[in-house]
Amino acid sequence: MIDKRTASAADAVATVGDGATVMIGGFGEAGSPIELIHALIDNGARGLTVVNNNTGSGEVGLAALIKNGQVDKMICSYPRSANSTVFPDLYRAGEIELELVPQGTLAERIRAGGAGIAAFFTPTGAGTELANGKEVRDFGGRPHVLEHGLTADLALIKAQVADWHGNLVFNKTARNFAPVMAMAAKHTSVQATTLVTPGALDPEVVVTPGIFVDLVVHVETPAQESDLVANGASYP
Amino acid sequence: MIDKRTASAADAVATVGDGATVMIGGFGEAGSPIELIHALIDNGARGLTVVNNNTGSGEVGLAALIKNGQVDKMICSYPRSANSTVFPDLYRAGEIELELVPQGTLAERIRAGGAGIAAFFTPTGAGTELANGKEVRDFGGRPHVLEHGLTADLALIKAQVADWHGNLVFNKTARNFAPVMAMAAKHTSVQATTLVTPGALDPEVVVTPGIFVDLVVHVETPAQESDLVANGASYP
Amino acid sequence: MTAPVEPVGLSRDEMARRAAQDIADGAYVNLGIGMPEKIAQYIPAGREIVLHTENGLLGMGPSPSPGNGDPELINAGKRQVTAMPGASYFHHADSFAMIRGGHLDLCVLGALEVAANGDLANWSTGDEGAIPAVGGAMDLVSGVKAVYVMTSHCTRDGRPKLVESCTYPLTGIGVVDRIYTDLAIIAVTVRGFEVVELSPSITFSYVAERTDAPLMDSRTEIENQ
Amino acid sequence: MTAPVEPVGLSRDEMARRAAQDIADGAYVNLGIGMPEKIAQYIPAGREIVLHTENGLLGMGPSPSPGNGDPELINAGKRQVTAMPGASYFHHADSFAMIRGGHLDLCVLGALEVAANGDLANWSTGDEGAIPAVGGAMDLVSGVKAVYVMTSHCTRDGRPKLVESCTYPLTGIGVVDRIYTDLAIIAVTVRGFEVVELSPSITFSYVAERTDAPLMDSRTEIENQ
Repeated sequence: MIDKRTASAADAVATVGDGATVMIGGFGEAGSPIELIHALIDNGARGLTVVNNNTGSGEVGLAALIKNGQVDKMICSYPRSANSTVFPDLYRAGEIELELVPQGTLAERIRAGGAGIAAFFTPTGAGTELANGKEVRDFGGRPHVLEHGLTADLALIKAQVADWHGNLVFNKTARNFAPVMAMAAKHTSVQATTLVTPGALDPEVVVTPGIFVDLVVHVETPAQESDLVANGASYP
Repeated sequence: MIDKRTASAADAVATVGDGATVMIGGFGEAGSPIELIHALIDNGARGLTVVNNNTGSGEVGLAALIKNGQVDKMICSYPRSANSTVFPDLYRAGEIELELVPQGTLAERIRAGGAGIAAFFTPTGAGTELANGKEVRDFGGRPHVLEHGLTADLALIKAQVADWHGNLVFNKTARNFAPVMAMAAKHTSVQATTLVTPGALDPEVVVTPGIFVDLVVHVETPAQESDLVANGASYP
Repeated sequence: MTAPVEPVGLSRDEMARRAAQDIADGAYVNLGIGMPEKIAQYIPAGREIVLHTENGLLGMGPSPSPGNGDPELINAGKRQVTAMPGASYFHHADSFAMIRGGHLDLCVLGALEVAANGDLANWSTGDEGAIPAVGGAMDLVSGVKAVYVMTSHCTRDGRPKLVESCTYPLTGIGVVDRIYTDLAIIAVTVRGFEVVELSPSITFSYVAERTDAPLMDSRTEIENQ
Repeated sequence: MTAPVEPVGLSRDEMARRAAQDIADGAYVNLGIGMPEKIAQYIPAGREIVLHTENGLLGMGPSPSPGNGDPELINAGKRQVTAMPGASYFHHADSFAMIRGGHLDLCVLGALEVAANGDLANWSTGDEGAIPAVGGAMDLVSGVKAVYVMTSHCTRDGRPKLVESCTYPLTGIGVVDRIYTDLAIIAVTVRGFEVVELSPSITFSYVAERTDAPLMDSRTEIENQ
């Protein structure tokens, strides 16, 4: 019988090792798997490369992971946020590396990684400094930049509902990067607000098929990043 | 107000001209927009390049369009079918051109066309005769073939439910190529079994957002290809 | 005896109202974070515009009423929004497929500089201490059918933003179609900057003095068409 | 006094039953059109296997009972099927992202020829009058983690299908991991073809005579492990 549930967030991050690449779902706080990120802080793996659109806010979730010194490099499109000094301070001090990627190219590189597409030509960024050093080729009279697929060792994802097979649906704009990250990681762990038995989800509305998911943890009342930040919370 | 409904299947194909490229949804009979294809036969446009996984069966739908001499070239992965001699006869007589594409590469080329990706490197087909004449490059020690995005002038799609904005959901495996074809065509026309007002479809379950759809025709009781073929039907 | 009055251009809200008038009924539009967001409030009655936010929503509605927000229903600026009837949610790769694939009719973005050939710089001042951040700007300008810029004509310290060639790092090459400023509406054509409309009380020479590139007056052409 | 009895290998159903025993609980599997489809009927009790069909369904179930089919719920062979609890539908590009991206554990395909280096030919005989048709075979062999072949050991006219190098157009290079025939189970390793199991009453030399490439006997190694 296929049952991908695990009781422990620690299990969900247990495959991670020092130097791993970790994709973390979320756009700002929407879809941020706070509880799984905190499990990754408890795990203590270091030298991580983290892929996320942003760099977190306050001193919880992704910002806390960075502050805890576990992240050597961020791959993201927008590393600034209204309520965080964690990444900016480390970046200015030269203590963390940044690979800046246009948001659509980031999403497409992750999808390509998950879809077995090694590289693709995109018009985005052609002629800008973010194309420096990259192969450029004309298609239809327009310059296109060659960008490479992006994969990860671990993806951490927040879903609204999961079944035991790992089929997922999301909540509104919390969907964002989660479906493509689930595809692009060797191991994908999910925190879901609701768990249901296989068959409870209509096959027509499943967004992420279970084949892309390895473990599901039930987090019934997930913390919301903005609440934690407003309360001055920090982790650990 | 946005209202993409039209009463007439003739309207739905009116943008087509001689020499146009037309993507037609469906895998076998599942998702085949028979009524729109028949409108294309009534329209009479010739010299078409048609993109579909197959070449139709019997003498209705896609097979009838081919038999009517309107198609110069098929782009597909599997041009044989149990119940059709239309394409095979023309192909053996040298009267129709075939571009044979592996099924996944076909789907990905259509998605790329719709997503503004000019070309991509895929491992599929490397070392086979379907890669002849194509650029091959190693990524991670494996040869990959450069394949180009595919676009069309017109896409004809069958949906289960459409709202007036053109938001679509599909029926089971009738979904197949429809969502990516809707993205890849300049003009996308849809026949839908059920029409609803905007707001009736849950935004979480929309498969094809209305932005990819131009016109929607209500075809309340679509013909099923296998029934027509069993009855020996032909069109026109 | 009164001192000469310095002409005053449009306010931000007036600029948004003016730009909104030029958006066609039924258009699919992405409004950049900041000033362009205001346009949504001024869509003329009787027109239905579908707003796209790149974090995965087509059919974005206004801010929720107090207490009715969902922290997981936000826009690209990470502010809480709502969904209109006919909306749809999708993931990030699909969202940028819409953008890159040329499916959006229009985006309206802010600018640091716009060059006479349509080059746009709006993501980085290139300052040493700044944290570089690009977001979706490069994707939008490379994919959306029409790119409008909405910006103050000059920086706060009076430096022209419309220039011969950009000094800041580029967002895209030759991408801007039209510019809405407090002083004028300026088309970017193969001939360069062309004023198509002046704000009330603003003269052509006033705009030309505050533009760091040749400026053509196309108002008569426009009016005679 | 009786004439020597010609050894008889496994029937198609017996081959399917034998192959099914080697599929792990929880595996995601694509079964090729034709003989491999039979495997679904023989999954050992207590194992849950999730079947993928490339036309957009994960969690494919058996044929519908009479009168309960839907012509829009079909498999890659275009026959009506059902969906199991926990199933999901998706479009073709997503379906082949699963395949190409290495997410499926196993596919089982038919073959015209398999070479000792793992090359597979199963889509075209290259005949003049034939209509070329490839379907999803090239995608499956290039993306799925393990590729098994299920085939009669020889063609109907007695020609070996396991060969030194393929004469038919290739589907993929070095892609086959294991072959289930009526006569034996053969692993394809860096050393070439290795018999890991013989069908009842079949001898190694009988298989070797019907194989057009060197054949190693790895049964002892296997049994000693």
